[in-house]
Amino acid sequence: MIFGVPLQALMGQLLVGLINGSFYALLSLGLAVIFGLLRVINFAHGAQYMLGAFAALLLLTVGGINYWLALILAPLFVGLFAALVERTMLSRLYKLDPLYGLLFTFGLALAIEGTFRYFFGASGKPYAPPPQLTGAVNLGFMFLPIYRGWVVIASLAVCIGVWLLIEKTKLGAYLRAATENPVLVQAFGVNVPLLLTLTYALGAGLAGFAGVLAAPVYQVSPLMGSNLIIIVFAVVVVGGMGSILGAIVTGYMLGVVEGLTKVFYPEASNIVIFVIMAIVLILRPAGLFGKDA
Amino acid sequence: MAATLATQSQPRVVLSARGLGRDFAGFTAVNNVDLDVEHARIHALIGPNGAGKTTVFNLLTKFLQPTRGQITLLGQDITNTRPDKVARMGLVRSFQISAVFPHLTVRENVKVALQRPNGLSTQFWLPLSALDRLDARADQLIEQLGLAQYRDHRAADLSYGRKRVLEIATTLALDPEVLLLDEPMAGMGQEDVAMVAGIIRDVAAERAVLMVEHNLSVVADICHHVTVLQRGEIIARGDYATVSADPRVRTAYMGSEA
Amino acid sequence: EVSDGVVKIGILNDQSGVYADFGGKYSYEAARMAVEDFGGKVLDAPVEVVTADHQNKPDIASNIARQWYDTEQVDAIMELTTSSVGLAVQALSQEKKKITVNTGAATTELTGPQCTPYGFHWAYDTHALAVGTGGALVKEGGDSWFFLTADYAFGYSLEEQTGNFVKSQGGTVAGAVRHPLATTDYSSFLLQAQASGAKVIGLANAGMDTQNAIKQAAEFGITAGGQRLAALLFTLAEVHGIGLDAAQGLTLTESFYWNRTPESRAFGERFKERTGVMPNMVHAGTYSAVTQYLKAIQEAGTDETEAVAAKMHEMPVDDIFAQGGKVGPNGRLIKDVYLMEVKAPGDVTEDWDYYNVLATIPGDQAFLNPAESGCPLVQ
Amino acid sequence: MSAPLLNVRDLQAWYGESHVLHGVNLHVNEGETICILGRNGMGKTTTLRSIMGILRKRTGRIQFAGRDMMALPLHQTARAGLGFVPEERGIFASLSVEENLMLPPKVAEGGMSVEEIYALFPNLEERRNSQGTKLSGGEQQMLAMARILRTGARCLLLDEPTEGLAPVIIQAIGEVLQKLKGRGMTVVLVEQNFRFAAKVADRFYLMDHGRMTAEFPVAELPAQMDMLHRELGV
Amino acid sequence: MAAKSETVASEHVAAHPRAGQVQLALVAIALAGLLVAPMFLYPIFLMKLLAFALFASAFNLLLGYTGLLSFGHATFFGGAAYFTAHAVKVWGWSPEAGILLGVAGAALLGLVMGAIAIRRQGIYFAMITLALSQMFFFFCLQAPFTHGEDGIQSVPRGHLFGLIDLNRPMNMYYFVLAVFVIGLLIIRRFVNSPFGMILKSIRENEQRAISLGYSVQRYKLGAFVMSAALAGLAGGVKALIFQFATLTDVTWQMSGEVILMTLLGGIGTLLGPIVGAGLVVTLQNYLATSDFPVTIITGLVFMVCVLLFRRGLVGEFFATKIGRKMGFRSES
Ligand SMILES: Nc1ncnc2c1ncn2[C@@H]1O[C@H](COP(=O)(O)OP(=O)(O)OP(=O)(O)O)[C@@H](O)[C@H]1O
Ligand SMILES: Nc1ncnc2c1ncn2[C@@H]1O[C@H](COP(=O)(O)OP(=O)(O)OP(=O)(O)O)[C@@H](O)[C@H]1O
Ligand SMILES: [Mg+2]
Ligand SMILES: [Mg+2]
Repeated sequence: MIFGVPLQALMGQLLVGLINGSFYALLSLGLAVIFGLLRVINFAHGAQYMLGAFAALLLLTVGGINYWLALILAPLFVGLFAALVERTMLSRLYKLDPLYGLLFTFGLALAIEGTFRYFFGASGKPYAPPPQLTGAVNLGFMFLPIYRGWVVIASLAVCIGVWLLIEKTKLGAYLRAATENPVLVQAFGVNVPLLLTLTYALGAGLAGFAGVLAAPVYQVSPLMGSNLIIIVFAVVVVGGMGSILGAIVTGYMLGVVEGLTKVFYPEASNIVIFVIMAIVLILRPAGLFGKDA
Repeated sequence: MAATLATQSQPRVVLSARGLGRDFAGFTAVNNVDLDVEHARIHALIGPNGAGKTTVFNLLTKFLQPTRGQITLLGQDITNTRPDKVARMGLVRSFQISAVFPHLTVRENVKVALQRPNGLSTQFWLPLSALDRLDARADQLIEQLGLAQYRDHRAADLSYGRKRVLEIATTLALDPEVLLLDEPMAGMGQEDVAMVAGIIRDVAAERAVLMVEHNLSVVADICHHVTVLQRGEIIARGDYATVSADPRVRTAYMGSEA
Repeated sequence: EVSDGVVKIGILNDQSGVYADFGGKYSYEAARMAVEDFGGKVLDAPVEVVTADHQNKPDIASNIARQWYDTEQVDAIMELTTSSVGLAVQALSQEKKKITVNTGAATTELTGPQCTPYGFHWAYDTHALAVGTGGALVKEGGDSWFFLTADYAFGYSLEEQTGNFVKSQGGTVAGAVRHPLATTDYSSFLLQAQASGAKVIGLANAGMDTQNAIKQAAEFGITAGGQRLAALLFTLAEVHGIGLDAAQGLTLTESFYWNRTPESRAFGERFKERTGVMPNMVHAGTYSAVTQYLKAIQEAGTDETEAVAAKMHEMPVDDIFAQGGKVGPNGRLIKDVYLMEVKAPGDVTEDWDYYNVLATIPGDQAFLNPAESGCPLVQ
Repeated sequence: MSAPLLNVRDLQAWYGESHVLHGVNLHVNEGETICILGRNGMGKTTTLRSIMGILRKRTGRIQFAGRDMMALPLHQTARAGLGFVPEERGIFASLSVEENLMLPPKVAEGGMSVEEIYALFPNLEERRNSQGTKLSGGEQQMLAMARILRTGARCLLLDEPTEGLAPVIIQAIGEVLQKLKGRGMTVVLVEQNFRFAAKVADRFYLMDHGRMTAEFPVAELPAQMDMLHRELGV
Repeated sequence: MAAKSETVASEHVAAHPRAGQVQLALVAIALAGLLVAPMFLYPIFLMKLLAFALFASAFNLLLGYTGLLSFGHATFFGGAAYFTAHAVKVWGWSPEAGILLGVAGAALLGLVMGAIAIRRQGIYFAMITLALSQMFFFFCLQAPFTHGEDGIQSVPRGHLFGLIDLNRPMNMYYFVLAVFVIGLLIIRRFVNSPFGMILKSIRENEQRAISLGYSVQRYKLGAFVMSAALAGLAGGVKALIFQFATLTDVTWQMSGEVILMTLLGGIGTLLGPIVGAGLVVTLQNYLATSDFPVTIITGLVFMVCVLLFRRGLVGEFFATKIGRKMGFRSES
């Protein structure tokens, strides 16, 4: 017993927190990639997450394409859509104050969500997990649905892969430099516009991937991302805006913290992340993993 | 205040540092620097790139907090004072990378500086015309620095060199007791260099000036006192002739030909 | 006799949000159907139905209502899904001296402390839900409860009334956990419910919240582990939404089921032809409310509010929705409600035939006695 | 004589609506170092930025190594062999010194190796792991030069490379430029520091209000001193 | 935030010599229009418009003149609405006292939020205000006096100074109009004051302002609190107009809406937020009764504004030759 909570229940909550954290990590990773490299706060991230889930749903219902294929196709589709948006619209905003990027994607999010709401209604649509991953395993302290276990593994793998790509390759250096002075990097011979398009597509694709992962867990609904996005913002800020590693670690961590809050003081569970964010920003303005500005 | 009168003939130290030091993550940028800046004197701080000159400026103006040492301004310990407070006490600096208010006109730039000493900065209930009485002084400064022609241009539209001149004008507007200039001549054309040097000499008649400058002919011309930094430490001090004769200074900074 | 020559009814509800299926556009269709069935005219004046989406926000709802009354000659507003909207519009309408008939909101406050002379509550309320679902499950041995409650007024009152009822029947309440409105992940709350060991987990929430909670309960083996779920506010529309695989075995309370009597069945089929879905109690309730309002105008011979409201209080309600229903002095329509069980997928023989009707709960048990409702209009 | 490596004809350029270059003509032969002199605000920086293609609102003709540069997208100019050191240095804060150094892609063989560069600028080696913009002003200038030397560019555009540098470093940079010249590097230098320019340049242009107003080889320098005094106040 | 936007064509169009009179005439016409408007238009709609116009103007005071993008202004607007509604309904205060309480409460909230957020700049500032206002939202959701999702309903309008019956629509309208005009005059003066000049210079180059001896944080905080108080004024008035205070007014979507209004009209212009608020409110009013979801339109308007009319409608107009001839100057 810990503070009157049975250990078994606590273990269960920790695990559940970790599962939620997996989504936070994936989403905040995408957000951090986009912010870190484009200096755009991608308010449309939640909408892109929703697009991923809807893409999977539509692939299934219209095209009869199964979960596993959707796991690859849906993020590609979302990435493609994002690339289109970036090329035609977002790219015009780079030379401006980053706040314009935030406002643009804010509008984009409203428009996408509004459209889906118009055509699909606000209520959720079910999406069945793949047959290979149905059922649950009894861990002794709880029933773990196999699918949720898979969520943790898949998200961890993707997070590590993306982190390596950006921190350990030259590509990452180009991207970081292009953030600061795109014209100069281009003058050095790097095709910066292409790079930025790919980055945005990657970030959005990650959101789409999270969306597909989420489809069987939550309902597929037009508003599934709009509630999440603000929390993910907070995660990114706590981790340190633009810090890839920070986003990942903080994502899992805050998932767990939030899970525990639900046990000890449920009323605070929806504000605990913001409280942490405020405290972190006061004590360490650059975030837990951020470099000083 | 009788004491002030008595000591006027002797040099009066207005800004001094003792044992000043600053570390950056294990790297010592400034170490054990003692410095005395005197009223009505121009003091040059020179040294190779990366010697720590700008860092010393940042420490003295409190834009950076020193790791070690003590700073005294006009007899008061300012080691733990905030930078804006330090500025209000009469220590004003310019920046190495030029710093102006780009969307304001030249005159407005100067007036922003004039507002504070004239006690016209917090009145949110007064109309802007309350600032009109600063015009005369602003125009005078602009004139003095040869910017009259650009008075109503936006600072952003000025060339680099003129931005530097404008920055000096704003700094002078505060009529500071101690003036810190970080490479005031950098990026200036020759004719401007001579003009600015003249201005610095003039203003130094009533105040102390500490400047970082790589243009050695200017240093030789107008500076009464030179301190040479290398790797964060002082390697020589004295007047220009003494310092430039020092072999350590020659190898570390001036090179063979200067 | 009809002011400004036309009778206008406003259907104000959530048409794009979490309750879009619960009432939504379908309620508007139900109202239009009622007007058509009535002949399109009352006292020789044409009847019009207007509609708007209040997005679940009481302020938007108030604004629309105010504008309808002030500038568009609307005579009565109906549907009004969600309690906050219901209360806001009912209060405003009293000030403006207009009739409201609420078919979508749950709170008993509407006919309790905040009742008004011109406000009616038609389809169901939290008390009926508590008595229906709560009572049935306690009787079946579900005597210890744990609540998963939406963290706002509607959730509290549903939890409180059900809890009280459970206790009055000899059951116990093992605990409750509050979840924020529009939560997507219930796993942590469900684990707590599971750990409590209660026999019944009462879902004191609505709309998409309930749908998510039910689905996830299945995943975490809650129902498999022997605990029962009681969705306290759940209708045919939501059952259709999550599918029978997840919904089967649920116990719920509704005041209407299309496949209960031949009349209701005929109505349901006509409705489905128009809208593509079978009606739930909100839709059928709206049909009934509009019909009764028009009848009252007819009877009163005027559309003047006092007179019509008086008639509505007086007249019995007999239609596809209510048989022998009567309206209390607090505005509450008192009629039978039904306890349902959701069929297993294999037992469904016909589209939309999702329920077994377990029991009929007589109106005077389901609803509070007006005298005890706390309504100041009832001495 | 073969065609010049870089040939600029009637170059005009604008910032927004303000017309800054009014028909600049200049050429640089392979292996030559030219220096553009001129007072503040005359358009020297603008000339370099237009050649590089950073400033895109421009007309006229720019030929480099026989190619028309006007149509080339910005990221192709470097690949054509032009290297640029901007006046404001352009060091990246989010990259370490070494990452800054390694950033520009190699565009051709024949660039300096990292060892050579560190030998030339020992400060950089010492601070290689610190954040780029934490370097002192002078160190940043060195870094800006150094990173272009690595890429193998054939022609360097240097915008006031000695600004804010200590005399020893200026001397060192002068030596570097001599050394590069020895290797056949072509350089376009914009300078205010006349004494420095006199030591490295083969030919001078004088710029005034967006035009080249004079051109003379280094041999004529003594004869031109009077004019320069007048124009520049040297 | 306008600091980085492209420079306006430097070609100078001199203001027409009588530009001042033209402007004055325009203001007079607008005022006259507002005075007679309730004869032709639905007064509640007009009042809503005025309240939001004031809110957007208060917001613009911060964004347009200090460059701080607050994503939490709903806190002050909605918070004040709660304070006013509670004071008037529960404590039986007079409407003017209730509004003053709202303003004071908003200022206090502004002081607290500002003191935390001002330490950071740009996007970080926006994120912190967003998070803090989200915390305030959850506070309002759970604090008993706000009545959660139901809000405070049926707030009496009462008698102004114990004399004027605000339940009569016309009285209420002219009261709101008066508050609106006073609010705008305060903003106008604030912006064009010595204090405003310092704010402008801080936005341009903060480091330099510090080195000139200005305590930058205090000036920013001053502007923040002022903006919060005026947003509170708008919120308090709104509570009386509609006779309720609800959660809608403290959501982050409300903060987004006020940004939209300001952006659409023109950041950094006095007129812009008013025009923007007018458009958004009208649009919402129109769409509330149509089939088409408001959010799609809102989203598209946002995108188009950011992409094509960054100066906003008013700012774009000011930047045209006609605008400049008339002596207008857009800040960006
Ligand atoms: N914030 C910082 N973090 C880490 N290192 C720093 C920081 N600021 C300065 N340094 C280091 O301290 C040393 C001194 O820098 P400083 O800018 O004071 O040199 P300087 O003498 O002004 O040179 P210059 O003449 O080139 O401007 C440099 O090596 C620089 O890299
Ligand atoms: N971004 C800009 N927008 C508008 N005008 C500009 C801009 N940059 C420079 N100018 C103007 O263009 C003219 C030429 O500037 P340029 O920077 O090319 O001069 P320069 O000869 O390099 O001067 P310096 O020696 O001071 O660097 C100047 O009058 C300057 O005011
Ligand atoms: Mg320096
Ligand atoms: Mg230049």
